[in-house]
Amino acid sequence: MKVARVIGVFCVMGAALAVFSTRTVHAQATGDRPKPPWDLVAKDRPWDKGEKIDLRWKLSPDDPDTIAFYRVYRSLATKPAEQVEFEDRLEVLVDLFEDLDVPPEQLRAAIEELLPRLRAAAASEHGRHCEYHHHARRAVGAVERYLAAGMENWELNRRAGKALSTLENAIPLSEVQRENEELETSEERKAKMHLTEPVLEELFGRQWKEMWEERADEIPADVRMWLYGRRIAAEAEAEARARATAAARGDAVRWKLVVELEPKALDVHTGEMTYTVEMLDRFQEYSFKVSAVNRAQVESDAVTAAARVQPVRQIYDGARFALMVIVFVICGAVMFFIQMARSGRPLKVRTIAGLSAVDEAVGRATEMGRSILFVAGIQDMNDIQTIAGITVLSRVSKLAAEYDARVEVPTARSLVMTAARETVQAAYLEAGRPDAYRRDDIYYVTDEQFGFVAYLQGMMVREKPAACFYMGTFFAESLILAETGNSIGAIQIAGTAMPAQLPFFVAACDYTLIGEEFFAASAYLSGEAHQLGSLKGQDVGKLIVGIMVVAGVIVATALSIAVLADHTVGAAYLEAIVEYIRKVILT
Amino acid sequence: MKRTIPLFITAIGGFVLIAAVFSGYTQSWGEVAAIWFDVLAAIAYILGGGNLMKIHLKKISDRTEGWAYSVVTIIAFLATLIIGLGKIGVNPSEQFPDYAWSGSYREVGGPFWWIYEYAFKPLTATMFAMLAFYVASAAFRAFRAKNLEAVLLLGTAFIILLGRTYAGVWVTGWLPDWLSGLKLENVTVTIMKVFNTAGNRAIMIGIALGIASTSLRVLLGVDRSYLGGGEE
Amino acid sequence: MKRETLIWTMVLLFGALLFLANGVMRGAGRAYVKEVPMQFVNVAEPGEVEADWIRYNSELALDEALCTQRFEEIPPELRVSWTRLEKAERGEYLTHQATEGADNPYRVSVSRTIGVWVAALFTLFLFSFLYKDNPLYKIAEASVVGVSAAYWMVIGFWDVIVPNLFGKVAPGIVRVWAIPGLEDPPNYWYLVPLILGIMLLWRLVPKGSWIGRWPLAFVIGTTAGIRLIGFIQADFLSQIRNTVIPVVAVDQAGGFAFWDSLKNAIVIIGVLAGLVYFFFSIEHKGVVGKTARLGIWFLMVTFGAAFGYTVMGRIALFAIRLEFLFDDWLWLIDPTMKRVPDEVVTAAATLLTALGAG
Amino acid sequence: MYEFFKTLDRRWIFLMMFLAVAVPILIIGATGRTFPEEPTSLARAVFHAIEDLPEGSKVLLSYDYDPASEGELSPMATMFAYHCAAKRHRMYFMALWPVGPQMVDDTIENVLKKDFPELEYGKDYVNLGYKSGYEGVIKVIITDFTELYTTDTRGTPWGTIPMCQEVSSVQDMDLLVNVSAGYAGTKEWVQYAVTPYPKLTMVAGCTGVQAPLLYPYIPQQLQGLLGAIKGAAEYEALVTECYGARMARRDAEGNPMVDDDGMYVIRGKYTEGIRRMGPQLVAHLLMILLIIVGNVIYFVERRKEGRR
Repeated sequence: MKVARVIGVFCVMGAALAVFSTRTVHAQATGDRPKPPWDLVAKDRPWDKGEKIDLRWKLSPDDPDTIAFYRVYRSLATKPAEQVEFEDRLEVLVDLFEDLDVPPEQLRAAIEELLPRLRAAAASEHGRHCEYHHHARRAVGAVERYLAAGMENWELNRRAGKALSTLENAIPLSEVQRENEELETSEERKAKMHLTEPVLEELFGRQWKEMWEERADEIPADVRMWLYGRRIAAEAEAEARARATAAARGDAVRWKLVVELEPKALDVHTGEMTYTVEMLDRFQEYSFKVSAVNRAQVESDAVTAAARVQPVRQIYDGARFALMVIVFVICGAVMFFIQMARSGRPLKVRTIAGLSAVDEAVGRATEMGRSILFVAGIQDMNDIQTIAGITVLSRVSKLAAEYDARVEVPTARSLVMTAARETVQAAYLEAGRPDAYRRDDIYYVTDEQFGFVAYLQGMMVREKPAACFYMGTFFAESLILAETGNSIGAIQIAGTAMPAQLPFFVAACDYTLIGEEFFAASAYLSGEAHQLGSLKGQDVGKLIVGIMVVAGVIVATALSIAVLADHTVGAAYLEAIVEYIRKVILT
Repeated sequence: MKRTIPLFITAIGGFVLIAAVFSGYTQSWGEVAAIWFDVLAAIAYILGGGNLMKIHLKKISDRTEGWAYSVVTIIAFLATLIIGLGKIGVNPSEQFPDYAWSGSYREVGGPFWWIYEYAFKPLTATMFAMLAFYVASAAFRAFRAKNLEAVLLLGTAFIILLGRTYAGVWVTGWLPDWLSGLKLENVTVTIMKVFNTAGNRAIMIGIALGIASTSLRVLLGVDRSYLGGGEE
Repeated sequence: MKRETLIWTMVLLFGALLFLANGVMRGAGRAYVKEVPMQFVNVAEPGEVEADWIRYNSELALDEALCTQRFEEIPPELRVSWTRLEKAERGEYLTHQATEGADNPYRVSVSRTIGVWVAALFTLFLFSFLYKDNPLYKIAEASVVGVSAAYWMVIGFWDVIVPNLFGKVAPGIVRVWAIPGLEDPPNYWYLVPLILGIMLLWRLVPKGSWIGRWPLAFVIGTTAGIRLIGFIQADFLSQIRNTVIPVVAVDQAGGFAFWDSLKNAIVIIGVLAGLVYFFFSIEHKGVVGKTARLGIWFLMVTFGAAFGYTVMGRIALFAIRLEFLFDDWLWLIDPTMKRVPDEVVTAAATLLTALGAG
Repeated sequence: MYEFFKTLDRRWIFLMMFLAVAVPILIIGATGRTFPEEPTSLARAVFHAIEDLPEGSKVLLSYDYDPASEGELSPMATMFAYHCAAKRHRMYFMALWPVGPQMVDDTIENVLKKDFPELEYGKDYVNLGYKSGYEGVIKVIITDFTELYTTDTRGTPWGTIPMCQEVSSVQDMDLLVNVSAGYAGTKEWVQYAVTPYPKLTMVAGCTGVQAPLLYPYIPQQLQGLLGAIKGAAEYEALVTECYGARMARRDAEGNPMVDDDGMYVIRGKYTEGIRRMGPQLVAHLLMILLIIVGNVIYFVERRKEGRR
């Protein structure tokens, strides 16, 4: 334990931290209100998608003695004035559509006035309210068709009116409106329940519910109409009441608790806390306030940020900066080595066992006078493994063309068939034997995984290919193929990046290209030096992994040791570093 | 020309989508491209289906061995296709009872559903179930302790197989509490959490690098085998 | 005919006869349905052009005067009806037969009974391959290829082409035809895949098939772009992130946790050793060779574990097929009591008791 | 004997496999007898996660699978619903897969309507249905249900469903239960719901293929996990042990039936997993036997070659 303690202290110092005096904690829970935090600043987070705002505030003077945590609030969003205006006008337009006596000119004027705003609503792609924008698009379509038909088609009029009223109903509520609504509906419900349930029971006895559901047609029509009347009355009453409550509440800023945050040792040390409020709506303005709560659960006054802030969406998404750097480094390394190989520098790469077997397999098929089966997985061309499989096919078919062996390529996708035909044809051309290319040896079977495999299984037993290649994405069918191939005594070479299927190929095939080896295979088989360069680039990627893992592990371990050594402040700094590595660099 | 333009299209398409990821405005482009791909793949069915018909009709007309089975394939294919595309026997949807074509082509009880339920499903499920047999024969034949690697492979499979039945629990159930880490079910969990996690991670990191490098080779036009022949 | 073939034919014939007898005498394999009437009424106001259909007898219908009439009395142009058949069990059929007699909404379905037999025979045909390739398997194989190819084409047409191509480019036509609710204005961006598709189909034309490479190039380019970023972000970074763990673990009480530390250390070593195995630049010799060997060991344990886990699911799948044969088709077992409510007697039980008595 | 095994035709193995699965199915189907289950700690954790919650807790059940994996997962789905209903928890069903609501409806029909007719839709359970977007759905409803779920699957507005008025987001749930067959499923729930909001507790049931990928999350993010049919069987054993009297078959007088050993005779639909463990056990033992025999042959052969 002592050793750990020493190491811990060392680590902390090594991390270039100042020496901190240990704090003494006066735990005195009082009933008094704690002093509030101060100097709250809210700023839009730069370089984001427009959904985050950074907050920073100074801790309450009572911290760290009595404060347990801080409460962060944000205002409930309201709608911008122009949106409210648009919604009002939309309502007017819907009414115009419903009123049959409106002269067409008036309707046209109203529509044309609103149309630009409608288009704007349709065009914006506002992720969280996709339904609203969807209806806006529909409404634009319906209204435009109506106008285009000269406003004479009655049915188009109906459709346009309906689309507009659907849009009106789909308008997303602001948070304030939604809260009002929730209050209303709960009261309305109470009112309804109160009225109908006992009445129904009185009318039909205790079994009213079953009767209602099963024998609805037996309830006399006048009773139904009467009940319906009661329902309408109840609804109206509830609505009036809800409106009254909403009005009484007024329009003051309403707050929503975002989070309760315990100050960490590091925060106490710096006397400052930060928090990023996420998931905000970039079409809204927000206010923020923060209060302190002490151990006796007494909340202080709140400090409010001076200005209302609206999140802004920027062209560049800064949250992905680290990703961009890593992409650049990996891609740069690959390109660098490709270029180096092109310039004629010799590159050394190790051999992969399965690859030398490709020649052997093709040769054996030629000797035995039997065909070669090549399966490029069961996924479509939008899977990189299929593409890698096709490039391997290119080499295999070139070899086959040279040896004069027949390659059969059944595919599970039409596009793969097309791509495979192009590839094989090119390979035969390259081998100088374009006449030997047989188009019909590359054919489509079915998209269905097990239909495809049922066909392959039968075909393999009947035609007994001497060599089987499985290169691409495979799922459960991997073992069916490999076992059938084995039972007919074929040489089998598999390559896939599906971790779950690798064991079956490893167990039942002669050679298996595991994961990354499969992607490397096409570069190897091409025999072109500059393609091999890309493998060196991949190795740089692996070095980066090694460095990042080792560095991360050292910091994380140092953190644990600091915790074990009870070095609070050191632990706090190290924790911040680990968090940064995990959440910022590696996200 | 015939090769340069496709190479250009490949590079532009790829690099634009890579760049699109880094802006909040364009992050949805990848999804749009995915939908476009689906449409393209669906159009390509015409090629695949046409090819299927051609092959089997050829077999029938040539009277090659087993041509009768080609007749079965063609009949099954055409019948399913016509019933499905024509929405034969499908009732309208409940929202639009007056639109004859509004119903779902897979409506429960319809002929297409019948084909799915009583031909497609049992056939594919049975093919899937055949794996139970192949797993057994593979275990018998391939799981032999030829070297240390093979011992590890079959040993782990052995422990997991045993640990996942009542027999496994019963075999080590007598172990006292302080040795509970050696109970088969716990050994299973440790293997899964430690060794399996490590192995899978290494494979996945490797695959990601392999995919990145392969993609790059394709985008840069270093690997262009898929583009076929023809003059430059 | 060879003697072996003769014997097998006899065995098969005998088996088939047994199955048939089981079907004919016990009615095994019969499927039942419940008839549910689907009745719709147009409650649009007179003069309204657009129809407003509601389900007769639904909650909504309570408010409509039209629905106070008997369904048959409603003018034929204002009503539409059909019968929906829901899956039912023999047990339900028997219960209702006892209480309702002629009004029983449950009945035997001929088409579904045939279906059960077809499904069962296809199942047996495919399994027959395990003995050896034979004409029955070939029939099943030919059927599955034909049916499944067409099945996916139908899905591609109705779920992709109609909504995502026609529905975007020419919503007007689709609206009056197949998707009445569609209101979207045209989105001409979707002409791009259409044009690419036409280029792809160009290879059916004898001249200029090279144009078909353009859509392929587009597909491959976009795929490469999406996957490059996707895999680096999702797999590469997240796997490294998960590996950033301390080799000295702290338990919840703040003390040193030996076993967790050991586990963490093994994970880190395993990941790094595994990566060394995939290293292409250096031959597997010396220290590198030994580390790579360690990496392979980790991979092998991973494969063994995946194998063990997958076996389980495969056997379950086979068990389900057999349950279908024994339960739905042959009526040999009835564990969920589909057929005889609250009674345990099954054919297999009788058989076993008979054997025991014998 | 040795020669026979050495040149063993794989069809004998096929036959053994067939018998290993078929015979137990028939015997179990005919006699109703099953193998006993000894639940592992993971299944116990799942059981206790539900059992130890106070009555009336809010449980979110997300059924993210399709008919293809019904064989492995529907026993779990049935059991989860039964257990929650028996404990009188309030159940919020939802689905991330398009066909998921069908699975939910099947469960409601088979379990809740048949065996808990006293439970009321909207007060005790609600089917929220499917929303497209995979993990995107989780990311939204973790902070606000009503962003996506304006109605339940029947079209009833959110605010008018009594039990929905009490929750505004997934964070209000006392427990998450997930039955998953792949993407989107347990992994996504862990990543986007439990990891950012560690207050949430979650248990899951998954297919055998998926299970290895989920082990790293136990027990911090996932309290318990039912892996494949074995997990389902263990969980069934725990629930039937606890609620056997209610789940048992009734005799003519309506009393629960008891077998010779005094155990309740559980209705077939609640023992699907346990029943399937019979063939599973025999088949696994067969596999183990095959591996052993294969290796014995291998070693004998090697020794012979060594002598030569």
